[in-house]
Formats: sequence, C-alpha cells, structure tokens
Amino acid sequence: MTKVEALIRPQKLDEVKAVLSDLGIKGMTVTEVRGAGRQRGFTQHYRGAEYTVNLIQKVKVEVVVRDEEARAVAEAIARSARTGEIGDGKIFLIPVGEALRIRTGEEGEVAIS
Amino acid sequence: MTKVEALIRPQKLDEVKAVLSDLGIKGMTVTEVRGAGRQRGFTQHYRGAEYTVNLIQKVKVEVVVRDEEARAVAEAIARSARTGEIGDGKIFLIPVGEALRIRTGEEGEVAIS
Amino acid sequence: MTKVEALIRPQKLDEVKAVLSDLGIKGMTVTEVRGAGRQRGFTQHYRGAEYTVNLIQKVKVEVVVRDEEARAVAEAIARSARTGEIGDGKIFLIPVGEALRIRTGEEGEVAIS
Amino acid sequence: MDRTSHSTPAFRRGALVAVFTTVLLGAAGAALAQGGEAAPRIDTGDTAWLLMSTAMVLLMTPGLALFYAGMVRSRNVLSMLMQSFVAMGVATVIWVVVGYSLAFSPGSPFVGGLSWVGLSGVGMEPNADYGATVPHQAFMLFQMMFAIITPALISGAIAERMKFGAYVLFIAVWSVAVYAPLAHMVWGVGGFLRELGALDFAGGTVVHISSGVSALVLALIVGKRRTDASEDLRPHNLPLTLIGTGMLWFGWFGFNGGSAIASNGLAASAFMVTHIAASAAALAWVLIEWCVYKKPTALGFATGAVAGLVAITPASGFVGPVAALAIGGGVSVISFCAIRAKSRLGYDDTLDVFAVHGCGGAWGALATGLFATTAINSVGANGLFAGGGMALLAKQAIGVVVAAGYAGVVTAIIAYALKASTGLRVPGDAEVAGLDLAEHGEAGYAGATAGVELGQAPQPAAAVHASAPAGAA
Amino acid sequence: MDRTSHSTPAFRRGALVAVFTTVLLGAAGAALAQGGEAAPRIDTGDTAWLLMSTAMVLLMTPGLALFYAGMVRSRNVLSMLMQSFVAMGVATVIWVVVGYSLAFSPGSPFVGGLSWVGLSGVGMEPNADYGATVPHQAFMLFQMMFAIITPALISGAIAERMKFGAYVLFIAVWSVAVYAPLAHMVWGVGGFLRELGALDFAGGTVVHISSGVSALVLALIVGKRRTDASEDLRPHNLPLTLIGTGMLWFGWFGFNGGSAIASNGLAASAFMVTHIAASAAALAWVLIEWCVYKKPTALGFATGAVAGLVAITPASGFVGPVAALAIGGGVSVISFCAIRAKSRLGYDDTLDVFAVHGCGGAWGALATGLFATTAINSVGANGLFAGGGMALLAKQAIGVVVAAGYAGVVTAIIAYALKASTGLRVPGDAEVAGLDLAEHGEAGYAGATAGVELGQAPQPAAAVHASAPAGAA
Amino acid sequence: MDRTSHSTPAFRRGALVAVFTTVLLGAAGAALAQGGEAAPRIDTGDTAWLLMSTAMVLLMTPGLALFYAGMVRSRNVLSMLMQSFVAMGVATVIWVVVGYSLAFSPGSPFVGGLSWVGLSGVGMEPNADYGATVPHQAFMLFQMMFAIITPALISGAIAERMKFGAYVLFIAVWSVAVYAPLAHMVWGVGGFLRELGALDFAGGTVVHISSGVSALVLALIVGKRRTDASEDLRPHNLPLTLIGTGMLWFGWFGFNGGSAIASNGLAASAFMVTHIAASAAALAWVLIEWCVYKKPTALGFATGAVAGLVAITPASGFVGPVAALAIGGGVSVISFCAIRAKSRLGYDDTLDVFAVHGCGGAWGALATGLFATTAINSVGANGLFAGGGMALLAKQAIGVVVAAGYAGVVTAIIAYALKASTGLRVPGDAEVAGLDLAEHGEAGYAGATAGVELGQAPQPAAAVHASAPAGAA
Ligand SMILES: Nc1ncnc2c1ncn2[C@@H]1O[C@H](COP(=O)(O)OP(=O)(O)O)[C@@H](O)[C@H]1O
Ligand SMILES: Nc1ncnc2c1ncn2[C@@H]1O[C@H](COP(=O)(O)OP(=O)(O)O)[C@@H](O)[C@H]1O
Ligand SMILES: Nc1ncnc2c1ncn2[C@@H]1O[C@H](COP(=O)(O)OP(=O)(O)O)[C@@H](O)[C@H]1O
Repeated sequence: MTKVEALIRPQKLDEVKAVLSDLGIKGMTVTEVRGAGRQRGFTQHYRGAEYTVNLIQKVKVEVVVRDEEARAVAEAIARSARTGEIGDGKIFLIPVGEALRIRTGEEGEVAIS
Repeated sequence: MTKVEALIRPQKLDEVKAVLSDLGIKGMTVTEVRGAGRQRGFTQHYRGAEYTVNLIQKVKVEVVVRDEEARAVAEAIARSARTGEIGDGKIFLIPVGEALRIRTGEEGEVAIS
Repeated sequence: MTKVEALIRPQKLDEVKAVLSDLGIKGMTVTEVRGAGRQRGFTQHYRGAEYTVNLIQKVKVEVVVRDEEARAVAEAIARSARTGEIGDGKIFLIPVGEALRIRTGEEGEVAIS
Repeated sequence: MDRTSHSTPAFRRGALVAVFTTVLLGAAGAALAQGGEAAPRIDTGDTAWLLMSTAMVLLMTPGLALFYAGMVRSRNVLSMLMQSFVAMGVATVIWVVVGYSLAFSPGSPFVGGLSWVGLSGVGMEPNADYGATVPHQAFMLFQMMFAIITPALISGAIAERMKFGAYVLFIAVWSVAVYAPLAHMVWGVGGFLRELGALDFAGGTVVHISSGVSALVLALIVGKRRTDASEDLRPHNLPLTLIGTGMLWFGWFGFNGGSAIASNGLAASAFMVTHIAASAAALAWVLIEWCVYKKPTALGFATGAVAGLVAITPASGFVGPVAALAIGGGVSVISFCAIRAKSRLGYDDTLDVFAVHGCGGAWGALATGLFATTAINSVGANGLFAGGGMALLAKQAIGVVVAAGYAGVVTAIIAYALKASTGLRVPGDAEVAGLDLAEHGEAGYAGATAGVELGQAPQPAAAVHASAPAGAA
Repeated sequence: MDRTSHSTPAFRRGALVAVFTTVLLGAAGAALAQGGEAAPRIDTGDTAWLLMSTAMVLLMTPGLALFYAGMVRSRNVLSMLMQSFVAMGVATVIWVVVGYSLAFSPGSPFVGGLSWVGLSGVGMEPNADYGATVPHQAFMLFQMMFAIITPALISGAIAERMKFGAYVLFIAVWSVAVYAPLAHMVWGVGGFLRELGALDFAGGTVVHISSGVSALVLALIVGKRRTDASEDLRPHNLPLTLIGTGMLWFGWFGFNGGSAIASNGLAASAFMVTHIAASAAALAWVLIEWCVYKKPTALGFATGAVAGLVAITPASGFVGPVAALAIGGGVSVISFCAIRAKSRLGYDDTLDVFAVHGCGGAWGALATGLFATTAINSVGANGLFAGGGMALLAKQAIGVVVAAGYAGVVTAIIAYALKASTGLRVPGDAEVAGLDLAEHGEAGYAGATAGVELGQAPQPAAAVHASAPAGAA
Repeated sequence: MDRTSHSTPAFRRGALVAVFTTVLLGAAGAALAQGGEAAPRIDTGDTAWLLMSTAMVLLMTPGLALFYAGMVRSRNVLSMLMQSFVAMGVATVIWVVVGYSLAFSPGSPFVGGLSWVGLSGVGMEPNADYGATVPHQAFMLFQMMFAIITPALISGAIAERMKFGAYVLFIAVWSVAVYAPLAHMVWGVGGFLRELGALDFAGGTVVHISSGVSALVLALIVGKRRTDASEDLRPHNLPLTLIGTGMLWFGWFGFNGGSAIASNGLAASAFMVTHIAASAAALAWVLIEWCVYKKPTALGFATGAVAGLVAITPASGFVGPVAALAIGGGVSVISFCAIRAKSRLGYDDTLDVFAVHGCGGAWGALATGLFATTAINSVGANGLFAGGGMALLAKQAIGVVVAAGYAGVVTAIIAYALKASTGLRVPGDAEVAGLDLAEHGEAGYAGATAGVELGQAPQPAAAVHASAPAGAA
C-alpha cells in the first residue's frame, strides 16, 4: 500500500474531499500544518514592530491506498488542489508496509477498503 | 526500523500510552488530526443553518520501533484502542531507513532505545 | 527521495530553519506535536489536584530531499537543534516513492527543487 | 415649572423625553416645592444614573463586537471586532461635530438645525426639553452612545467580505444621513413622528429598525460571501459570543432604564421589563430549538436574549411585566422564523441583523401599540389591549414604515455610491485569506495558542539524569 | 414615619433591611425634616445606586459562567456557560411568577404568601418594609439577581456530566422549594431567622451556604465523572476564568454594597470591606500555594478572591476593615483545606462549590458572630470580639445549620425524584464526546482557531515571480 | 461651611478636589441654603456616582490584565494576567495599612502623615477636605483603585521575563515609596505640587507619568527578553486585548468622571472629554497606520484609545470638547513616534508602557497647560490658549519633571536593590518554557482547545450500520 501525502492550501480542502469521494475514497486523515517553500511569506506590523511570517498555513491530507491506485489518487488531488499560483503544495507517495483496522483487527488492503 | 502510525479515538490515548509503557516503549509522538472514513459525520445547527461535520477529531500516535517489534506494538495498540464501534481507526506500518538521536548524534536502533 | 522527519524542541525551530536555508533548502512542513520519551514530564497543581503532564510540546519538521542529501540534512538539523539535554528529539529518514508539485504537475526530484 | 408646562403638548406625544414631567413632579418635587424656581436644577441622583447608563451603553459596543466576533471564522475575528470598535471613533467625532445638532437641536419636523454644531451651546446646565434635572452634556453623551452602537449593528450583515475603508465611509455617511434625521423625527422636539404620537421609549425604530433594514439592504448590495456552508463556517469561538451577550444584557439596562433620564420609578420599571423580556425571549428561543432540532444551543440562548432586548426597547417605558413576557416570547418566534426564511431566500445577512434587529424592532414597535398603558407611564398612551383601540397601533405602524423606508432607501443610495467609487468588497483572494490579514495585516490568534514546553531548569540536574537510566548506548 | 416606626422591632433584628432607619434618619432626613410626611418617597441617589447594583449583580452570572467555563475541558465549555446563562431565563420567570412573593410577601415565618404572585402589587412606589426610598420594583429586581446566580452556582459541582434537561428542571424546582423559603426566613418580614436575630447582610446563608451544600448533595447523587485525573482534565482556558473573576469582583460591589438599599455610609463601608476581604483572601490563597507547591497560581488567586467575596458577604454590613482582613485570610485557609479534603474523600464536586461557597459561606456567617459591631451598623449586633458575648455567634450557628440542613434535604429530595424520572446523567458516550456536542449540538471552538493563509493578492504579481528564481524545471 | 471656607486657598490650586466648592455651592446648595449647617452631609447622588466610579476603576485592572495578556505569547498569558491581578491584592493591603495615610492624611508637602494608618479615622462621615458630600471611606476606596492600577501598569514593560516574587516585592515597595508620596504632592492637602498650582484632575502625573517612567527604568534594569523578533512573538490573542480595551474605556469614565467626586456638570464634562479624546486618539492612530503601513490595525485602534484616555486624564476636568479632540489626536502622534523610537533605541519596554503612559501622560499634563480654561472649571486655571499665558504651562512642566524624576530615581533604587538580593529575572530556560509553567506551574490553555469527538450515542445504531455499506471484508 501507499500513503498519498498531500500538502495543500486550506481553502482547497473541500474540493479535494469531493474529488476523493468521487473516486470512492472515503478514508483520509487531515492535519493542520504550516509550510515554507517558494511561496513568499509576508510582513505584519504590530505597534510598529515588524514580524516576518514565513510559515504559511497549509493542510496535510493523508490517504493510504492500494499501490495501483496511488498515482491516480495523487493526480486527482493535484487537479482539485491546483490554483496555478505559487504555494499550491506538494504530494508525496510513501510506501506503507501493512495496514490494520483497529475495530476488527483486519489487515492488508481490506483494512483500508 | 518501522514507524507504527496509529489513528485512534482521542479518548483512547491514555490506554494506548499505558499499553505501550507496559511493552517498555516510552518514546512516541502524538498529533491532533481529523479523520474521515466509514464513521458518519454529524450535523449541527447554528441559528438554523445546517453544518455537516465530516472530519472527526482523531489522534495520531507515531512510534518508531525495531522492525521485529512492529507487529506486536501494532497489535497492542489495536487492542487498547478498540471499542468495536465504527471509527476506531487504523494502524499503518511505514518503513524507516534511519533514526538519529539529536542529543547524542547516535544512529540506528540505539537512537530509539 | 527521502523524507527527513525531525522532532525538535519548539524553541529550536528558528535555528533549524536558518541552517536549512544555508543548505539551500527552502521547502519544509512544520507541525505542532506532543512527544513522550526519556524526557521527564512534569506535575502541575490546579486547586490542589495534581496533574502529570507526560506529553511535551515538540515540533515536527518534515523535509523531503534527494536521497543523497538526506544524511547531510539530517546532520545539519541535528546540529542546530541540539542542546545536549534530554528531550532534544529524534530524526527519522523515511523513503519517499514519488513527489509531485501540485501547481505544475511536475514529478520527481524537480518537484522538490 | 413654566417652561415645562408650556412644552407639555409636545411631551404627551414624545416618548423618550416624555418622562420629564414625571421627574419634575416626582423626585425633584421637594426642591421645586420649596421655592418654585422655574430654572431647571441638576439632581445628583438623576445625573448619577444617567452617567452610569451612558457608560453602560458605551460598553455595549465592545459587547456587540464580541457577540459578533465569536460567530465568524477565526481569520475574520479582528475585522469583525474592528467594525464595531471603529464606530466608537467615527460616530463619536461625527456626533460632536454635527450629529447631535442634526438630531436634537431645534429644526424642522424631519431634521434638527445647526445651532448645536460642535456642541456649542451644549453645556453643563440642564436643557429642560430633554432633561430638566441632568447636565445637557450628560444627555448629549447618553444619546451619543446610541449613535455609536447603531451603525455598528449593521456590520453583522456584511461580515467577512466588506472593505474596511468602504465600511468606515458608509457608517460615517449613514450616521449623518440616516441616524440623525431619524432620531430627530422620533425624539427631537418638533420631530414629525413624535408629534404624530408614535412611541419609542429607547430606540426600537431609531436604533433597531433602522439598523436592521439598512443591514438587509447593504447585505443585498454587497452580495454573498464566496463560500458555501461548510463546517469551517461554523462560529469559531462561541465563548466570545457569550461574553458579548453578557455585556449587552448588562448595558441594555442603561439603554432602556437610562432612557427615563431620571432615577425614578419609571427607570426601575423599564429596567424590570427589559430584563424580563430578555429572559423570556432567551428561554423561548431555546425551547423552539429543543422542539425543532432536539438541541437547545448556547448560541440560541444568546440570540434569543438579544432579540428580546431589541423587542422590549421601544416598549420599555410603557408596559408592565406580563407584556414583557409576551413581547419577549413573541420576538423569538418571529426572529427564528425570519432566520429560517433567510436560508430559503438565500441572501447573506451573515449574522442575521435583519432577523434580529429589523424584525425584532418592528415587532417591538407594534407590540408597544398593543401593550402600552398609561398606568405605567401617564405621558404615554393606551395600546389596543389597554383599551386604547387601534389608534396607537396605527401610529406605531407608521413609525415602523417610515423608519424602515427611510433607512432602506438612503442606505441603498449610500451603498451604490460607494460601490461605484471605492468598491464595497475585498478581492476574492483577500476573502479567502481572511480580512484580518488582508485588510488589517494582523492575525487574531498568532503563534501556538496551546503550547508550552518544559525547560530543564525546574528539574534539578540530578533528577534529570536519574530519569535516563542505563545510559544511551 | 409611622409605618417605619411600627416596624422598628422587626428592624432591629433584620440584617439587610436594617439599614433603612439609618437612611430615613440620615440622607433622606432633610426631606423628612421639612414636612414630616409619613409616606416613603423615592430618593434619586439611593435609587441610582440600587439600580446600578442590580445591573452589577446581573453581570455576575455571565461572570460566573466564564469563571466556571474556563475550568472545564473545551468540549464542555458551552455546556458550562449554558448552565449559568439559562438561570438568567429560568430563575427570572420563576421569580416574577411566584418566587418573589414566596420570598418577600407577608406570610408565615418560613415562607412568604401569595399576595405578590405575578408581581401584582409590586409597583413603582417604595415599600417601606424593604426600602423606603427606592421603587419597590427596584428592590424586587435587586433580589431577583440574587435568585438567578444562586442556582447557577450549583452547576459547578455537576459539571461535564449532568443532563441539561434535568438541570433545568432541578434549578426551577430548587428556586421555588429552597431559595424562596430560605430568603424569607432570613430576610422576609416575620422570617424566622430574622426574628431570631441571625445576621446575614447580603446572602451568606441564603446564597452561599444554600448553594454550596446543595452542590455537594447533588454532586454525590449525580456521581463522579467517568474520567481519571489525566492531563486532559486540566482547565482548558484560564484567561476565561480570570475574565470571570474580574466580573465577579466588580459585580460583588453591587451584591454587598447594594444590600444597604441606599447610597450612604453603610453602602461605602460594605463596599470597602468587600474589596478588602477579596484582596486578603486572594493573597492568602496564593501564599498558601507558594508554601505548599512552590508555585503561586493564577487559578489560586481567582479562587481565593471568590472565596473572600463569599466569606465577607454575610458580614459586609457589620464589620470594619481589620475584620475584613481576618475574614478574607481565614477563608482561604478553610477553603484550601476543604479542597484537599475533597481529594481524599473522593467525591466529585467538580469545581469545588462546596469548598468555596459552602465552607466559605459558613465561615462568613460564623465570623459575623465574631466580628460584627454596632459601631458599623447600629441595627446589627455585637459579636464575640466586639464584646457581645456568644449570643450572636450562637444565632449565626443556628442560621448556618438551618440553611445547610434545609437546602441539603430538599436538594436530595429533588435530585432523587429527577433521578427516578428523567435521569440525571448523560450516557457514557455523550460524556466522552462532551456535552457541547451531545447536549447542545454545538462546538465551543469550531474550525481552525489559529489559522490564516495568505492570499496572493497582497503580493504584486511581479514580486511573486521575482521570488521564484530560475524557474521550476 | 467654615471648614470648607478656610481651606479655600488650597482649593483654588488643587485640581482634583477643587471641585468641591462647586459641589457645595451647586448641587448641595439647596440643603445648605436651608439651614446653613457647617457639617458636611452625604449626598446620595454624589455617593452613588462615586461608588459606581470606584467599581468601574476597579474593573480597569482586570481590563488592563486582558489588554496586556493578549499581546504576549500564549506561554506567558497567565503570568501577564497575574501581574495585574496580584496588584489588586498587594496594593489594597498596603493602601489600607499605610498607603492612604501617606497619601492623603495631613503631613508635610511631600508625604502625608501616619494619622490614618490602618484607616483609623477614616469613617462613614464625609471629610470636607476631599469630598464634603460623600463618605470618607468612599473617597478612600476610590483613591485605592488608582493605587491598584498604577503599579499594575508597569508590568507591561517587563513582561515575559521578570520573576514573580521580585515583581510582587517591587510593586509593594513602589506603592509606598513612589505612589503615596506623589499622590500627596499632587492631591493631598498641603501637597507641594498642589500648592504650586499644577493641575492634575485624575492622575496624569500620579498615575501615568509615574508608572510610565518607572516602567522604562525597570525595563532597562531588567534587560531585554532573550528572543529575537520572530513570528512567534506576535500577540497571541488580540480578542483578549480588545476585551480589555472595552473594559478600560468603560472604567475610565469612572476614573475621570468620578474624579469630580460629585454627580454634577463637571462630572459630565469630564466624562464627555474623556470619551472624545479616546475616540479621536483611536482614529488618529489607525489613520497613521493606514498612511505608514497601509493597514489600519485593531491593535492600533486599541493602543490609540488607551493613549487618548491617558492623555485626557490630567486635563479632563479643565478642558472642553475641542481641546479633547486635539489632545486625543496629538497623543497618537506622540506615542506612535515614541514606539518607533523604541525600535531604534533597542530597549525592551515590551508593551510600550513608557510610550503610551509616560509620553502620553506628559503630553496630557502639558496640554492641560495649553487648553485648561476656567470656563469649564472655575477653580482650575487658564492655560496658554485660554489666555492664561505661560504660567500654568510652566507649573505643569514642573509637575511632569518632578513626577518623572522622582519616580525614575526611586524605581532605580528599588530595582537595583532587588537585583542584588532576590534577582529580577527568571533563568533562561524558564523564559523559554514560559513563565506560566516556570513561575506559576500552570498552562493558560491546556488540553485540546479545539476538539470534540462524536460519541456513538447520538446516532441510532441502525443508521450507523446503514452508513457502512457492503461490509468490511
Ligand atoms: N521539500 C519539501 N518537503 C516537505 N514539504 C515541502 C517541501 N517543499 C514544499 N513543501 C510544502 O509544500 C508547500 C508549498 O510549497 P511551495 O514551494 O511554497 O509552492 P509550490 O509547491 O507551488 O512550488 C509548502 O508550504 C510546504 O508545506
Ligand atoms: N485510507 C485511509 N487513509 C488514511 N487514514 C484513514 C484511512 N481510512 C481511515 N483513516 C483514518 O481512520 C479513522 C477511522 O476510520 P473509519 O473508517 O471511520 O473507522 P474504522 O476504522 O472503524 O472502519 C478515520 O477517521 C481516519 O482518520
Ligand atoms: N520511538 C519513538 N518514536 C517516535 N517518536 C519518538 C520516539 N522516541 C522519541 N520520540 C520523540 O522524540 C522526542 C524526544 O525524545 P526523548 O527520548 O524525550 O529525548 P532524547 O531524544 O533527547 O533522548 C519525544 O518527545 C518524541 O516526540
């Protein structure tokens, strides 16, 4: 199995969820993160003191899927999360050795079905 | 080494910590996440407007262990996190190439001992 | 590619960012987590009731780099995050199968350049 | 006494200021009885209550800010707060410069004159027309606080998308073009609705109908937010909303009780019905939710309480406790339905200003025509249920229509003018990023809000090493 | 004067209302001296202070809501707030309908009559029995605010687990069956404890002992929360608790100072000792923590302040500043020990209502028997240290026992009746999910509370591209 | 009258208490006219306003706590709150024991005597020197609230790094050694600056210059925080700061309006200019930011409002509305520049106490010398623009220099003494961990603040299974 780990803009989460749901994928885990990259940070002034904010709010979406689905899922996420502006984010595919459903103890692909 | 990555119900965290401690495992990292899956979301009304909440509060527990321990650790977590109801969560095993203890620079299994 | 996943003290984040930037690495993702390990927790009293806090605030820094850079990046992070006291944290290297830049659809190492 | 007597005809019809006769004949009677001087004299008790009420009404604006701010997304929390707070600046300056004069100085039936511009002539001595026992400045200040919160109320309708600059211009113009004339018509000596005999004790028309209708019109012209109702649109911090509710409830005692412009039985009565109506409305709202959604909510309680406070406002000097229960219970039904209608009609009055203030204020004004009784306030009138027939109800309806029509039309003119010049909305990406960042360059909650990390110091070094058994190898 | 004179015997023993003689002979003296009219007349200054005090006491309930809400887990924050706010609805309606009559209208030594049901007969004119210089409605309102906060105090004991419906029923019945009779016994004309000569200036027995003991009994019957003391049980938002503390402290000046029912020296004295006791208790609590745990905590300061305010309440009209220091310092020792005893005894009075209000109120009532002096209040009595011997102390002890016993027994009856009918607790999974979601269908803090994301707009496009050197390939 | 008359010379020069003549001849005139008794008599209206003002000023300290606490990092939020709250304990006890006597009892030109130690001789009767129509205790209490907030103001300068124990000792000594003597010099009968004729209606020198300069000196001696300006140093919770701003603004009406020590025209006038100056300053600050940074901020509004309130404080009883606009607008320019100067000079007055209170207070004191007019307050004096020439301005400058110099020098002595004994700073790792944990053993926001999880119960079992289509295999 493969974990598709996507770092996206927070406001794109709803669209990503929708496209995954279209692919029949319901299971996912979402984390609030902050990211740096090519996207420029910004400057704020509080009482005249300047603060440069480099870490920008992003959302990490993790979906574990069968290896053969991984590529399609990644591309679908990419399509739905794209704005074309710098800062759209990345998707990483990470190998997963085993999966286990806590409720039933089922293992393997059935655990993520 | 292997990273055992468990997505569990928040209220099961104490039990999971206890069982890991019984296994002699002290090191772990915990993240607050939100998850979707088979577990149904719920509906809330704020001043009559309906909001469907699909992403449900979960906790991610990450423990990096020696490969040979991974299976036992995963099963122990599963046992302690189980309620039998939908939404108990998943456990994924992810290969880890190397580990390093920042304080000492030690590498390999000794870094996670 | 390899994901360098570092668990560090929150107050070391600025130094780690600086050292990565020196290595020419701009992209990274930061998550607030809590960790347990050898570092002792602490006790608080609220109206006389004692609460033991075992999970201590840490920051997870994730950087996906080319395999050949991974070791150097890990060591640079380790150097900059070190205080020498228990609780400095760990670094894990995790294999990444593929990377994709959402904005352009580019894949492979170019996606993280 | 002379001065008072000759103004009696106007009195009978005016609502707010109608109480002075009572005052003069009542509490201040002793002093007058002694000498029969005609000159108004400051009563320290009346002044204390009026100053206090003024302070309480001022506190309502921060209260409103919190009430609103808790309901938006965290990325707009400061924007929402600012839209209320800035009214404390803008409306104050305008009131000092020209607003008070246009509202209360002698003028036409529709607007006051310019004789009190820059507060000239507004001194420490009482003005018998508006408060024979309190400093004129205290009366002016009390009214100023109403002029502050009224435009701020509108901000709830256009939350999360309006340009800050355009908003500031809007409330500045609105304060002059809508608020001051309406205040004059209803409360000013010679004002047209006052002369007609429409009753508005503490601002049902002037404050609530005007802001509620303006809110609706402005929301329609500004347009909807770009986002659909997803879970991220839920109120981000309801405890803030409840703090605001507490402050509003507290302040409203000054709003309504202070409108007696005296520390007397009428003030106590207005205070009493204010509290009762708020309680009844809050309970009613929660009960409606309990029936409809099976869950009584804290936000529902807060909303109901505010709706009850709105509805009792025009009636507060004219009705008794049983009427207050009815007015409070009634407004929750009406505003609850109005909110549900919004969902169907699809306009984005984001925080339901029209449903709560517009509809609630209209209900309150009409209910005054039903429940008012001269047993409570001899210079008021009898409503339908007090045997007064339809006369008062008709006048109240005229008041509602005039206030709603005037506020709506003028708001539309201002809004379209701004749309054509400065523009009303922030760009789409600013809306996505949140107005705090895009318009104010700030973050409401920056940094990790929940995190502390243990330093080594509190642990004695020995203990630390003892806890790392057997070394690291 | 006639009316007043003939009630003098009762007066000398009554605490709260005891001040009217002072008032009549003091501040209002000028007026009376002039004409010697028998009829009570409204004093605008007294009325202003009473109305203001009433508003301040109302604000204490939102203050309490925040004080409590900050101490629970975030998943129960709205539930906690609601348990206080809803009392503003429920207790108000009950007070209007029947509570005030049962508490204050003429009746038996144990409970008032029904003559003031629905507030009939409670008008704008003063009632000389309870406040000869203020509108009767103002007195009724002031007392209403006490009737609101008292049941709300109980909610701290059953936080995070009680069914909302059962809670609402509980406080409704409790207001009628416990609060009103106790208020009558202590403050009502002809009330049994008042006749006995037990002193309670502002509610040590009626408010604090009654709620504190009821809280303990209810907590025992409802049972413990399901969770162990893990780190997740720590107070989720102590700044909320401190906002609440500020509001409570502010409001308490109305609570105690307003209980003079006049704006006079006694009001100032009560205000003064209230503040001093709160300060002393807060400091004492922090010092105790400093000794015991090496850390003076903000929660400790807040807890101590509230305990000090509780303890001074019954004594506030009878003691001077030095006694206030002693009462404040003493209560922190007592309540601190009571909280530690809780840990050992193992019951789950979640937010320590018994330790703070029950024990603190009892200490205050007894301390009144020690420190009271007629030098402060001529219609009070001399306590042990003022040379009055054990007499007053004994009466105070009777007051404590009666209030505690009555409240405890009736609470148990109500609680068991509800347990058998509606049930008292939410199901286990609702407790896990949190009452906000399970009982109210809401979330206190929804959405990301800390996040904003930068839109592209604020960056000019050129600048953006300049920052992406060398292209993407 | 005798007593009052013989103190008239002092009166004419004193600022705060200067108003009593007005009172005696004005509101209380009726009573005096009747009998001409010499004895001061309590006026219920004046007393009501003074008690209320006292309560409002007390509320400013929690308001300040929130104002400050929102601006620090979350790990220091409780520490910041505690530094204000603890002043409510420490300064109160000191005021009772010795402070009030040193400040107001008869003594030398520089410090009061010991005749009122332990509040002996401070009773319910008025003291004609300080308030002929209010209980002496009420005056003492009102002044106490000033003595509480003043040391608390200093805490903003040493946020996030000072030892709590050292801070407590500092404010304890400072209250006795700096505050009480300064209050005596400026307000006490026979005080040196009062005799000189320097005007300070409500505390520009005593409260703001003294705390602002002391803050700067203490910040320099304590030293900078260890951290650089990274994004984590941004204010963690600006809604808290805005709640605090609302409370401060509200309370300031008591601060300045109450300083009339009467409920009269002067109180209304002071109230009015207070509000106008705050509004003008808040707007001005926001406009400056709009020009300089293109973003008007909520924090800027709050900062400006407080600066305006500071600046009007000394002038509030002597100037009219136009002057208030000027004073408010001016202070924002001055304080804004002072903050920018800080960035360049590099000292760490963390929350800008010197820029806002020190510079703002100095501007206000000097502006009194420009704008004061006897048209507002006959016992004041005419400033430069009212045709009084440079005389008053010179006296005001002397007041500023004396207050700044005295406070600065004595603060330095206390600070160095503490540095040498207890130490002033927490260790470095405690600073990293945050003072909440290191000094107080608490967390401001513990546990997950944003999370609830759905229990199974609210879903009927059937529905649950229906939602899991096709089984798990
Ligand atoms: N090398 C990396 N490792 C981990 N996360 C990265 C890396 N590079 C980028 N990211 C994540 O992707 C986000 C977007 O990247 P950025 O370079 O700003 O834009 P783009 O992907 O459009 O070029 C970052 O905010 C960060 O969270
Ligand atoms: N394919 C997946 N990839 C990543 N996380 C998943 C996936 N499926 C489920 N999860 C996580 O597991 C949690 C529980 O899954 P769910 O399907 O609701 O219940 P169950 O595991 O009991 O069948 C989800 O909330 C989500 O956090
Ligand atoms: N086996 C592990 N798996 C995952 N995370 C770990 C593991 N061990 C430690 N960590 C993380 O590293 C942090 C520091 O580890 P700790 O053992 O306390 O200190 P040190 O690394 O200095 O020996 C922990 O708080 C936790 O977040």
